[in-house]
Amino acid sequence: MRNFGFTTTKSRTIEYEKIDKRLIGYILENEPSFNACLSCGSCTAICSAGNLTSFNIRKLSLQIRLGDLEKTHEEIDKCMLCGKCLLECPRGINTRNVIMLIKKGLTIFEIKDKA
Amino acid sequence: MIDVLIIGGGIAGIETACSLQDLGYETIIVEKEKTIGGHLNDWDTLFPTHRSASEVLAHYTDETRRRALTIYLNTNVISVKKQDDGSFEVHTSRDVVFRSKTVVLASGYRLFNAEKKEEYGYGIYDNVITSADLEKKLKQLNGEFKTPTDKVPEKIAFIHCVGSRDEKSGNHYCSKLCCVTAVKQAIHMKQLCPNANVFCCYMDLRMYGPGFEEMYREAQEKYHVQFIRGRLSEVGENANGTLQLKVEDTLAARPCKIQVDLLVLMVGMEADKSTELFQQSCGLQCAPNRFVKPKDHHIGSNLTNIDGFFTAGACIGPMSVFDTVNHAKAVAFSVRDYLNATK
Amino acid sequence: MNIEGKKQIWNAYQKEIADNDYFYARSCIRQNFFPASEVTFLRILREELYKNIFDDPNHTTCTGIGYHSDIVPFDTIQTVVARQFSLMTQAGLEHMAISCVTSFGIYTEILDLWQHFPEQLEKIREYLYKATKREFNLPKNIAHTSDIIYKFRNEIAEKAKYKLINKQTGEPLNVVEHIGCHYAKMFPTKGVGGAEFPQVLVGMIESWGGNVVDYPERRHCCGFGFRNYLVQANRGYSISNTKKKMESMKPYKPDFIVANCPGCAMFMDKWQYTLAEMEGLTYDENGYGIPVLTYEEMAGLVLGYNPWDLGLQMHQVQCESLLDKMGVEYDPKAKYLDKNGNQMPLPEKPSCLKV
Amino acid sequence: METYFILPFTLGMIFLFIVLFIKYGLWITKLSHIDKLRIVQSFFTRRTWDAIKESFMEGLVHRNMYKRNPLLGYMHMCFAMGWFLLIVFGHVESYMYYGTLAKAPWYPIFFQYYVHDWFPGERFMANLMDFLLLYILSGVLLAYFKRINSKIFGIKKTTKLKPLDRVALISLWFIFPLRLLAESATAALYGNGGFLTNTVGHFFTWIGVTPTMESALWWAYSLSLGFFFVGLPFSRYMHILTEILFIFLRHYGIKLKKQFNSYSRIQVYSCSRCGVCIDVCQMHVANISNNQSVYILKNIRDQNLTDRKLYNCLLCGRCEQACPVRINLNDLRISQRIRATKEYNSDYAFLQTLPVEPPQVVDKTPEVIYFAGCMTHITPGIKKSVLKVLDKAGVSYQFMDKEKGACCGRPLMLAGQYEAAQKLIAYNREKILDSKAPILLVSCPICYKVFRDDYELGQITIKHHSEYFLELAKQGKISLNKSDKSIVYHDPCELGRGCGVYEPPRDLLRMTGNLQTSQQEKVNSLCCSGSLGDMSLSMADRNVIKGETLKVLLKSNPDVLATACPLCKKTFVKGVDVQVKDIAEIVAEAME
Repeated sequence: MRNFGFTTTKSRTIEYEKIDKRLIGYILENEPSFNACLSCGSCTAICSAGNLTSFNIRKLSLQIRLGDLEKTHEEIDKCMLCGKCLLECPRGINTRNVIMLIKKGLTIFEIKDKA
Repeated sequence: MIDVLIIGGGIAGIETACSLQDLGYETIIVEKEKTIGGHLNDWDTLFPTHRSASEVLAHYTDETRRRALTIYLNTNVISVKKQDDGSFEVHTSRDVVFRSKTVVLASGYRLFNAEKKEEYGYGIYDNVITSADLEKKLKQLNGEFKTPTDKVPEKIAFIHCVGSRDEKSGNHYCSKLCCVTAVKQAIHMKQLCPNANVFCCYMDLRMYGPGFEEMYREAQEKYHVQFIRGRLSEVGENANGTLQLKVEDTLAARPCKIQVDLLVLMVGMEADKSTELFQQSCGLQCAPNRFVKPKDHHIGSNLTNIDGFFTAGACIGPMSVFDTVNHAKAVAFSVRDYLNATK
Repeated sequence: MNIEGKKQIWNAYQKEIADNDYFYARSCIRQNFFPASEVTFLRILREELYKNIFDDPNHTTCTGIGYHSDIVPFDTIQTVVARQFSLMTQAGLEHMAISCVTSFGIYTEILDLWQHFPEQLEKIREYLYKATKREFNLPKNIAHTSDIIYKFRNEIAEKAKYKLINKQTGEPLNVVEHIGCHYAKMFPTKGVGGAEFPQVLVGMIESWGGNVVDYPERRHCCGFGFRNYLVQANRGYSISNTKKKMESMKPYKPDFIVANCPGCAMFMDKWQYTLAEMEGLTYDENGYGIPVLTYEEMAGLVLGYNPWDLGLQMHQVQCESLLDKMGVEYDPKAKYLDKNGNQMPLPEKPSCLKV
Repeated sequence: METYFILPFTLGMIFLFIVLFIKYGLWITKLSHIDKLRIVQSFFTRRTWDAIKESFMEGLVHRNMYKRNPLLGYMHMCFAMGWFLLIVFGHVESYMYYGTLAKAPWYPIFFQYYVHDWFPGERFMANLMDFLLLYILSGVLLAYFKRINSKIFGIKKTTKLKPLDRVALISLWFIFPLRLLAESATAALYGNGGFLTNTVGHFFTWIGVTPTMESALWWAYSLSLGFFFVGLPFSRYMHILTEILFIFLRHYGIKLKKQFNSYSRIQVYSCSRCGVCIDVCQMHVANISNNQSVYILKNIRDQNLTDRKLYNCLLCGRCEQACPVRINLNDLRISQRIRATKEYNSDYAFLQTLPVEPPQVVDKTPEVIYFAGCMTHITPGIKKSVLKVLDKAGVSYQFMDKEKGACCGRPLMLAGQYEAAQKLIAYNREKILDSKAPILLVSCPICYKVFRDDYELGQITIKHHSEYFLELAKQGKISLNKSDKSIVYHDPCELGRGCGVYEPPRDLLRMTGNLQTSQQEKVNSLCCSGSLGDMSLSMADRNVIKGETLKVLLKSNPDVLATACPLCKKTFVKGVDVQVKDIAEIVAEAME
């Protein structure tokens, strides 16, 4: 491929039909409470790992919904499963199970981070 | 036997009594407190006009006096029993037993106990107050506004949805009036402390009523109230008594720390304890949110599962002053229809 | 899709187009990259429609590219435009026929400005006079040259030798029409059909037998975007927009693209080559790309002009597939012959795009 | 010729011995070297005697099960004890007649068939053997009833059977009735029976009995024995013998490891599926009845354990507490979780790159290092109270996770993320050791458990605040005012069953108020339902379970519901009107 000194940029448009739904499908099948998220952010604000790193579970879960899985592995590995988010979630989402399902899902579907 | 016994002497109860009197019925009101007016006694101003609450209260006190309404103050209802003839026998903490053809429940609501959201620090940190506390404070305000630790606040945060829309509080529903109250109070605080930074941390802003959205816009444009879309998760206290809030600014997708001098928790409305009493004594049906369940949400919101037992105001769910007044006016017609039909 | 509904909306955007006696303002890009287009336009007007159009050798660029890339100051471009009007006035003409969409946008913008700020017009009159001792009248009518072809589309259709129909199947050709952003997005009332449903090319295509393709990104920019193209580091953004547009039209299998803006025609043509080289992407089934025509070339083909006289050999995406579909007679050997019949050096072949 | 009937029995027994030899041999060889050493070293010590005693009490008498559920215990005892004695006295009888023990096993087993003569003590033995048979038969009758209707045993639900279980079960049901019939037939013919077999023999005589019938019955008896022996190693009855092995190994000091190994397998096979764990499980309240320990062990054996079942457990430890066989049910489940999540443990690389906080300049080494833990940070009332008590008592302390702290690792352990937890443990451990403080104070039992079990902190004493405050009170460093408020105390699972701390909180509460007892407390206390051990329980189900727990706790209408765990507190507080307080808050208030 020829180098012209510039490349096409990836479209930021969410094309719903092209979303990689494997992981989100797996999570929702096994933990339907994840459907109830209203993105209030209390999980992220209270997060023990978020206090130490850039971990943002709310953003990550949105990205997973959009099939944007390029950094999921690296990010999810920051979670310490302490369960504070579980106690804070106003929608009663079983967040710890969601985390474990993300981890397992990444393994099942062999989803790797983009280098 | 009297025509209607009204439980609760708040604005719902008084308005019901007035409307029923206009229709020619004899009523008595049973009120557990030593004065009428209910929660209105505690409020400083009302949204969306910033009108003084005492002005509205005065209207009802005057009406009560002018119409010579029968009111039993300091009286608790102990049980309501439906008789075979369809009438009601109402036992109270006084020795009197009332007999009435109908009962109108106008017992209103109670406020969420903010201590239950322990991570918000109410009852633990001095400078955490509830919206109701703020109203009382504003009502009694004499001179400069100061925080409980006696400081003119430079930063104030209002937290929406405390005890509402929260599985952890056991309240899944929206209290619907806290959003606009927060905006009203935020404006009020800006008027009192023009140099203060005022924040509102919200999940969704529900400005459903007439004038609400305009007020929200005014808070942004004129008063520079800052709205942060994120739900408070944790409050810590700094050595100097200021509070550290942890909230995610979800629109920026970044965790956010705010240091404030005063934290106001917008406590939601919960069903009054008395509804449980009526559940037990006369089988009144309540909805899963513990408020009284209307017989028909659309065309019979004043009716309950018990014939002759009506509701007026916030005992069926969170309700504003003007909705309460309308609901109370409406119940008079429901009562009339019932009494005419059973004559 | 409710075509009727669209047509009704379009009806609100009618535009007055002068009937005759035009002063011609050429386009920098068109005459460089589609060199026969403007000649063809003049030929059609003069030989087919018998119109009077003056092509003044003294007129200049409008400096629009410089203006849109923040090089030429606004007062300067106004003075340049004023000089063109002065030439028009000198020629005794009152109607501008502007070849370039960017220029068209600039003329429109400046006239609108002068209307709202007469003192600015006076200032420019003064500038022009000081610089050149020239004076000018404002044009009575401003038309893009595509407007003029649109106005006379039915006359052209009567004289047509070919139609925009696939000769083998008898089906109308699928045509993607693309309007330059500056044609109607800045002043919707100045474009035929406004910005949302521009009718100028649609009118030509439909009256010449073609079928207009309505695809999701139909109104998306071609990707030129001046600054974004002119700075190399930003070119990725420019080409990404072209890619988005091409990807969107691809499923409709267009037979060719026609544009009224020279920049758009150039970018949609040349970027197809670049995308092919960079990412191996081509947008027709056979790997040749989608031919891109200017509307003058399209009109010339319909009127039966020799494709090589129309300059189609100068395109990046080769047009023979289209010529074959339309049944246009052409001599493949004559493709790279010069005016005198001598063989020109052959262009280098791209590595991905088929020719 | 007619004695060929011993063949099914003999072959079955040989088969059984071979299979057991291979299975047990493999399991024991697969034990770690240290564990094997433990067996050798302890073999000739008191431990063996203790093991024999326990084997007798639990394997035969079923004392623990009897305590939990007398009827169920009796049934198990009938089979185990009765059969054991039948074998023992069979041999005694055979010795009395033949004068030697060196006879092939079918002689004592089918003694009645072989010996029709009178010998000294014959009458007594015949009656004794009949009595034992009757004793077992009463158990068999109960077993029939249990199969038909388990409710009479007070059991909610019994376990489901697979085909080989069914073979073994049916053979077992037939063994003793058939023995009765066979011996009665012989008694009818030869008059050598006891009170039971002779009576039944009279009936046989009445209907007319022939030697062919007698032989057929003995064949049937032997066949049922043979079938049972063949089915045993592949059925739930494997527990009968494995339990004994387990008791011995346990007495030799072998402990369950985090990873599932052959000792775990021995424990799994020791389960008798008595169903006691089903009864004590709180999940029933939420209509969840497929995830109790007995099912999990069965699924492990059958290798069909699903994640949903594996993770749907509060790990409250009630079943482990109740298990008559004393299987380490919690750790077994966690070891399965470790196995299930092995592939995706995090390495927490960020811990290495965290900025090192500047060392706190202190005059002297702090007396305690305080670790609040994640949960305490969302119950600021507890945190504030702990600090207040420490200040008041004049204790110097270092607040380890005041601003930024890593999780203790217990929640990861509960989820099976063992390797990941090790990273957090290493990180925190270094910080704790660096403080040089002699006492690690924690206010969350979840942290407490992992600090105690997995941190290896050497000389440092780990104390929950209830233990530490009690010490402070006893030393007179804090003085507490007793109020007349009635308090009921909820034992957090991790603190109570998890770490065995039952009394210190109660002692403190007695000093501050009027402590009331609850119906189910200490080892039997109920879980609040908030446990991090359960990964998949929905909030709705948690609320249901919590509601039932609260019903028990609030029966006496106490003024205060006290607990000692921030998670229990957060769980109870939602949707309840009673005051829920941590013991730290109660102590802090009582100091004023």
